[in-house]
Amino acid sequence: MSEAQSSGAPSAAQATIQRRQPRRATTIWSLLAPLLGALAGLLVGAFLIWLSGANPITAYGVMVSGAFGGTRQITETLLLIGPLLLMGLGLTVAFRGRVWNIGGEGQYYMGALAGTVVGLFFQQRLPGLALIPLMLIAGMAGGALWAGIAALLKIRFGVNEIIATLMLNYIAEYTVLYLARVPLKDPTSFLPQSAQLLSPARMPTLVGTRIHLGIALAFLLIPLIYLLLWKTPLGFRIRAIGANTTVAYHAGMNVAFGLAFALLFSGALAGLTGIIEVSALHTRLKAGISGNYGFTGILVALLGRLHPLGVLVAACFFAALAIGAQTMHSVYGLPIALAQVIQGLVVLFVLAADALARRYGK
Amino acid sequence: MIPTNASTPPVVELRNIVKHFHGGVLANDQITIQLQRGEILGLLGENGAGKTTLMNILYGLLQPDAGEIFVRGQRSHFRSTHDAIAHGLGMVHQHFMLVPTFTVAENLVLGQPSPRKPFLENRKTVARRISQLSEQYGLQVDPNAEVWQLSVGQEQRVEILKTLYRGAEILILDEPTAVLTPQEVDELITILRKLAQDGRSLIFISHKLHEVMQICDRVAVLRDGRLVHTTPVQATNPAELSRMMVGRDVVLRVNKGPAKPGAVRLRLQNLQVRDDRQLLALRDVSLAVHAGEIVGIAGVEGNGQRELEEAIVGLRPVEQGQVQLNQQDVTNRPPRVLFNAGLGHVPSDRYKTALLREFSIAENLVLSRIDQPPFTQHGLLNQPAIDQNARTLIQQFDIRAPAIDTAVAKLSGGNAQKVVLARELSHQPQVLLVAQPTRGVDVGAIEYVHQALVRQRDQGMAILLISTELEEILNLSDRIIVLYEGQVMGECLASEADVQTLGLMMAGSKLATIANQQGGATK
Amino acid sequence: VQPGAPAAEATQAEATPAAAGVATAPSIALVLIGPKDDNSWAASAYSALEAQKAKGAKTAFSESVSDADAARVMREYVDQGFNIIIAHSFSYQDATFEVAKDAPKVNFAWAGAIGKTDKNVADYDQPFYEPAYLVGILAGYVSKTGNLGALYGFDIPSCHAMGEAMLAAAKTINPKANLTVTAVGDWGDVSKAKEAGLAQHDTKGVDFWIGCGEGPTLGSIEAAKQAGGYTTGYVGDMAKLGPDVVMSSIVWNMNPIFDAIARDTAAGTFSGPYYQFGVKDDALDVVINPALQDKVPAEALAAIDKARAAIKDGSLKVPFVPQ
Amino acid sequence: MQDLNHLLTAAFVISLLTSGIRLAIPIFLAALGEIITERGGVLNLGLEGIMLVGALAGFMVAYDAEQLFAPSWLWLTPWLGLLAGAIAGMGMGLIMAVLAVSLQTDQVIASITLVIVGQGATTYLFRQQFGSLTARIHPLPAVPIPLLAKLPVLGEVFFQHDLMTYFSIVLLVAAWYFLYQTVGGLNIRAVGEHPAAADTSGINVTAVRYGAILIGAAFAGLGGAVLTVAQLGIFSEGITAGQGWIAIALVIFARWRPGLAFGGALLFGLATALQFRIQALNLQFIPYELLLMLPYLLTLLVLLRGTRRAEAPAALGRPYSKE
Ligand SMILES: Nc1ncnc2c1ncn2[C@@H]1O[C@H](COP(=O)(O)OP(=O)(O)OP(=O)(O)O)[C@@H](O)[C@H]1O
Ligand SMILES: Nc1ncnc2c1ncn2[C@@H]1O[C@H](COP(=O)(O)OP(=O)(O)OP(=O)(O)O)[C@@H](O)[C@H]1O
Ligand SMILES: [Mg+2]
Ligand SMILES: [Mg+2]
Repeated sequence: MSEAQSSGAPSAAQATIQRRQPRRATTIWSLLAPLLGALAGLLVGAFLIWLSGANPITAYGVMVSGAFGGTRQITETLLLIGPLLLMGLGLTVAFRGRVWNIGGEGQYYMGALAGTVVGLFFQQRLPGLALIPLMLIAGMAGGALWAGIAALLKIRFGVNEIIATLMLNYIAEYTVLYLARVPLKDPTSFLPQSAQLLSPARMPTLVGTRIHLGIALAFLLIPLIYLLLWKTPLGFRIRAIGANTTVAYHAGMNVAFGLAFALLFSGALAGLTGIIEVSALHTRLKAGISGNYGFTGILVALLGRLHPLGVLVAACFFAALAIGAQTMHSVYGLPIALAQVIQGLVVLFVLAADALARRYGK
Repeated sequence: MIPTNASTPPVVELRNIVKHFHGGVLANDQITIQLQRGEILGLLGENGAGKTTLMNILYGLLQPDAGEIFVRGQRSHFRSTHDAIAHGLGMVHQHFMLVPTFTVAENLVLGQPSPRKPFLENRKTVARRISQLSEQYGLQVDPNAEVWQLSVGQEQRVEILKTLYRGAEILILDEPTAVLTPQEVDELITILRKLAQDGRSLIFISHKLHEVMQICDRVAVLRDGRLVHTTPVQATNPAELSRMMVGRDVVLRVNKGPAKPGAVRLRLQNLQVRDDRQLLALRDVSLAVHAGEIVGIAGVEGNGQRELEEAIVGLRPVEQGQVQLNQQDVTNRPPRVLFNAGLGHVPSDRYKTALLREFSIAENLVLSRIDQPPFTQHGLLNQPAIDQNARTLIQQFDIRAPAIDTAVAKLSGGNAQKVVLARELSHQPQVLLVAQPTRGVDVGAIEYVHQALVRQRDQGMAILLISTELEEILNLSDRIIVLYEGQVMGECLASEADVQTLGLMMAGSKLATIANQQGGATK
Repeated sequence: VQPGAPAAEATQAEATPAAAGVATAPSIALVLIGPKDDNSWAASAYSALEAQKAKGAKTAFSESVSDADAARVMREYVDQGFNIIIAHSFSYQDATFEVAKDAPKVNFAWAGAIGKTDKNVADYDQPFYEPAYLVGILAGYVSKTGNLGALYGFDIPSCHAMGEAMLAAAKTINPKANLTVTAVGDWGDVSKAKEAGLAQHDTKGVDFWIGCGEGPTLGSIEAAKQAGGYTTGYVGDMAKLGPDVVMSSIVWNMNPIFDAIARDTAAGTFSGPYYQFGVKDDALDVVINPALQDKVPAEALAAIDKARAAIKDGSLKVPFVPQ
Repeated sequence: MQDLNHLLTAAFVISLLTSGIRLAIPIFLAALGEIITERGGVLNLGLEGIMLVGALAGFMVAYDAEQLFAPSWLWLTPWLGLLAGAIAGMGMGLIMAVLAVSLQTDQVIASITLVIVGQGATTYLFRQQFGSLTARIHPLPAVPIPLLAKLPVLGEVFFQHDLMTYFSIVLLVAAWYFLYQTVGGLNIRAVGEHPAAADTSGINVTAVRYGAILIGAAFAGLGGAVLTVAQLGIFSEGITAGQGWIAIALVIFARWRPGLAFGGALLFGLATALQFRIQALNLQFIPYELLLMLPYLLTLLVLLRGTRRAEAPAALGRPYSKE
């Protein structure tokens, strides 16, 4: 250090010491605030429940036990965390590169399509051990390819990715509907759906449970995405491109590649989600196989602050909230619309509380 | 000079201003300063001393943690710039505050009450008022031009016009001369004098001591957030001022031996390039830079320097001609290829092209080499190496920052520039393109930057220096090339250059013509 | 209240030990794909559920359950000890069979209409094409142009069969009758459906519609209001939704199905039947909007009555053209 | 194949264009509002939710007014509904503004939350208020413009719409004038391009962004209300059916210019109207799904001419904070 620097050192050092404490307070708040927000949202919800003539405490009891009340409930929550996590993680990579992929739905459909086609074609010929990886790869390829169209449009023709991915959602959905209705239709019935995937093409489950390989994959991806974004040069480049494309380009980064990677990667994970959900749950190609994960995934990624662990927390939160809310309706008989409103309120308040903590916690 | 009259209160008085930033920087520490009516007060200090912060507080952009502001004797509290403007303050910011897609006129009326509210004021009336002001103070600018089309010098004029248009009585100018040519600086000085005579009060921030000496009535020196000295200019001299700022003596003249040029490293052949408006910005520009020499491109801002810079580094398409790096044709290749071919670049606009503001200093220091060893090993980032690199460079280049993971956005202007310079030199490129390397950099740092460049030259680097500071060009270059309206006016050895000839070339005369005339005159 | 069948009892006992040994009424959980108040598909099932409740059954229902959520909701009901779960959408097929496999003591029924069943999974038919045939007779008399229109959410078999049956019947009255088919591409988008209906009117002169799905039917009502002509209520009396244009409605009485499931369950005889109740069982019929009664020619009413009788006595077999 | 001759008749073209215009108006209004919001630097992806809320609020107010008002005042009720739609939209906008501007949350997440809230809230309120779908209001009647409406072809296409359609054109002009000729518009554009410059010019960035969001949301709410109050006269759950998303795409398509947004909405509406007409021609060799995707495909194809990135407001999507 130069003389000048050291002459200013006492105040600087003091400042550095001062910095640490508020930081810690910040992290505590940033953990606490969303909880308080959720509480506030639930409180407003309680008022609505009370207005509709039901008992809020009982209703919330049902909500909590619906999501966590037993092995089955926890299993269900885990099963829903899986797709949300996969979607959220993929979008984390895209959004870190400031690529607004709103096309998760379409990529999910295309992944489901590609994977199912592979599954249907090979399920009589290959054992599950070989077939499942093949289907997963096909699913990822399908999703990536669909995202690739948006990437091509963006890079080659300068078409904004929001509009491209949004339009491609509709196109994908109608494409899958057509294929399921005509060429891939199950010949044994006249319903507009493909034939069913047989056991070799179904997600293997953990013995004695319904937890399947897809969930494991989703959790496995948490550290991988963290590594990708913060421990590899590619992740660094994606974040750099997200921060300022011109600077990244000028620094010698291949911006087109980075953007394409971010978009294709999120597409691949969306496609993976699609084939996993079809193989584990829907068992065939048909209308309505997406649980709107393309959009919820956006919330999960952003509420998770584009960090894999944050995304995990957000995915758990959304899964529990959705399942709990539905149980309030299914079991306790609260109107479904009210359950939906409470869901929305909770998200809204969590968001606000989180923002407040970030602003004033600093 | 207006005598300080004890009975009339100062126009502005800042009392015990304290400002802390998140992250622990104490940017202003108990600063008390007065500004008298009709006075020009110089504000000096190293990069990061807290000058901009103090002025932002005065202008209502930042809120002080403690301290009071008095305007014309009245205690004032500015919750926003709106309040400050209403109290007759105007500020020209270090980083321009103009909306690029707006016309000059739109930028001037922005935030101003319109007599036809809710509709915008009549365009013609506005244009007329602008013309009047332009003429009165010699600030020529087209009211209907869009700001993105203007040169930096023109933008500067618009900034000053903006404050005048709003009838500011108290003007804060944060490094207004950093981007101006010597002629423009002279014009500005005249303007500022005129403004002071009209009874306006000015605070003038600059790193150029001779300007401060020339223009100011009094100077105040900040160091590490504290006011260390206030004195009338007559009672001081540049050497003393720089000592007060930096805490040691500063050598302003670079000592360098003669160049030992080697092979040609960078060659431009008949370059033709267009600007943003699709007009020809470079016509038939050819030049060569050899290993071990510094070639300076002199010229008034806006004569193709920006386009030249961008064309060389691959950010602007070359219409005709060739760029060669080490005999390799790299015309219209992406920056990646140029980097690999051995090009380093310190751009004139650091935030637009060189720095990721939200990224840390350490990350910015390895931006273009992130995927090379030692920063990436076995496919993974090597954080210790990245941190070590940062610690080394921060020390080497005397970058003032609280920590290596501080975001670059939180650095003062000069320190941000040092980050770029440190990074580009640390690559050890064979060819270095430096544009306005000391813009906004304090005297101590200028000394450092200049010495660093000469050292690199001596180790065999080929350096192309683009600068609108004639003094910098003369100080550093071995050869000087003058650019005027996108054409090379002539070339001379720095040892043989005289300021008058250069000035003429910068104004559009070809060297050959000048030589003839001078020849004729002397004989 | 009949004594609980052994199977149902056991389930009950597992879930709620306190209830062991007590004879319980059948307990029915209904899973709906849309809102229960849709005046249509979901409402038909919901009112049948209410009827069971009135008879003393313990009931529960879930509305707006997406395909992705269906299995979970059904498992929830299995856990709650319900011994009948009715999955009221053909798209719940795989969810139903999967949960049914894990809950062998619970009886399921799904709205497949393809006769696919399992030991504890019943299917129930929805031959809407039968009443659609009756509507077709009306259309044959009422349509001035003979150009009939069908609006489907998507071109799925049950929709397709309705349009074709209507056309077949209309042709018996007006040999020149023809059918224009449009898939709106959305089960809920009324605005688009209305424009689709108007497009049929403008290009083909359609003046008599049948809708399949909520959005398409609502759209056909709005189109008929604007363009003139008549339309048909879908799986529920929709006269109130368009008193001047909904000339007839296909109505579905699901009580026979629910009764049968409850009965078979209580008796312990449930073995995955294919319940087929149609016009002949009074499960499906066409009702004429009383407000438009005077616009319907007497011979049309007579012809409808005749056809209904013929379907009931088996002498008329309505053509089923699913695709 | 003789069916193809239909394509050539004047009647076909007229009906195509009028249908296209109707389909375009709600999307156009929402897009117009979003242009103002985005010009202020705020990305509001919540149009779908805002439109829904506007659609319901408009419907409810018009419905209640119809019950309350004397016959001679009934003409006023749709206008009250439209006003209510705009105001309710602003209510949603206020949530967005608090989150995105005051609390500086990420704009994408804040606005997508609006969609969830809007869907839940409208479903809940509608069921609370009406229970089922039977509620109806009188939509705005078509008002032929004197003289002009008599013009051949043009008259039918352009001058025989409801007043709201004409008013939309007025709003287009007003929005353009507002953005480019008023102090408010200048401030909004400045804040969207360079908030720091606006701030240093004494403009309250927070207030201006609040304004931009509220105006934009009012337009989106109005767009929703046009659907229920002006065009359909009914409300059903999720009636906007994705139009809010299309509107967002349209803003980008239109390169943030009001005039182009109108053109884009028209193109989209026409494509939808056209594909319905092609479906009506019953060309068996084209799968209907392909026709349904036509508007989306077409939008992408038109975009191939390229959108220059620089045309987006420079500060779009970035919260502004001084420190
Ligand atoms: N280099 C890193 N290594 C590990 N975690 C990181 C790194 N950078 C960021 N994170 C984590 O990622 C999350 C989001 O990072 P970021 O810095 O973008 O957050 P922020 O600044 O709070 O949010 P925003 O980007 O919206 O301003 C934080 O939880 C942060 O801890
Ligand atoms: N927004 C901010 N957040 C945190 N620290 C900041 C911020 N802005 C400035 N600083 C810090 O405050 C100190 C003073 O900065 P300031 O910009 O006032 O310096 P300056 O004297 O104007 O320097 P220069 O001559 O380089 O412009 C520096 O250490 C800088 O890093
Ligand atoms: Mg400064
Ligand atoms: Mg950040």
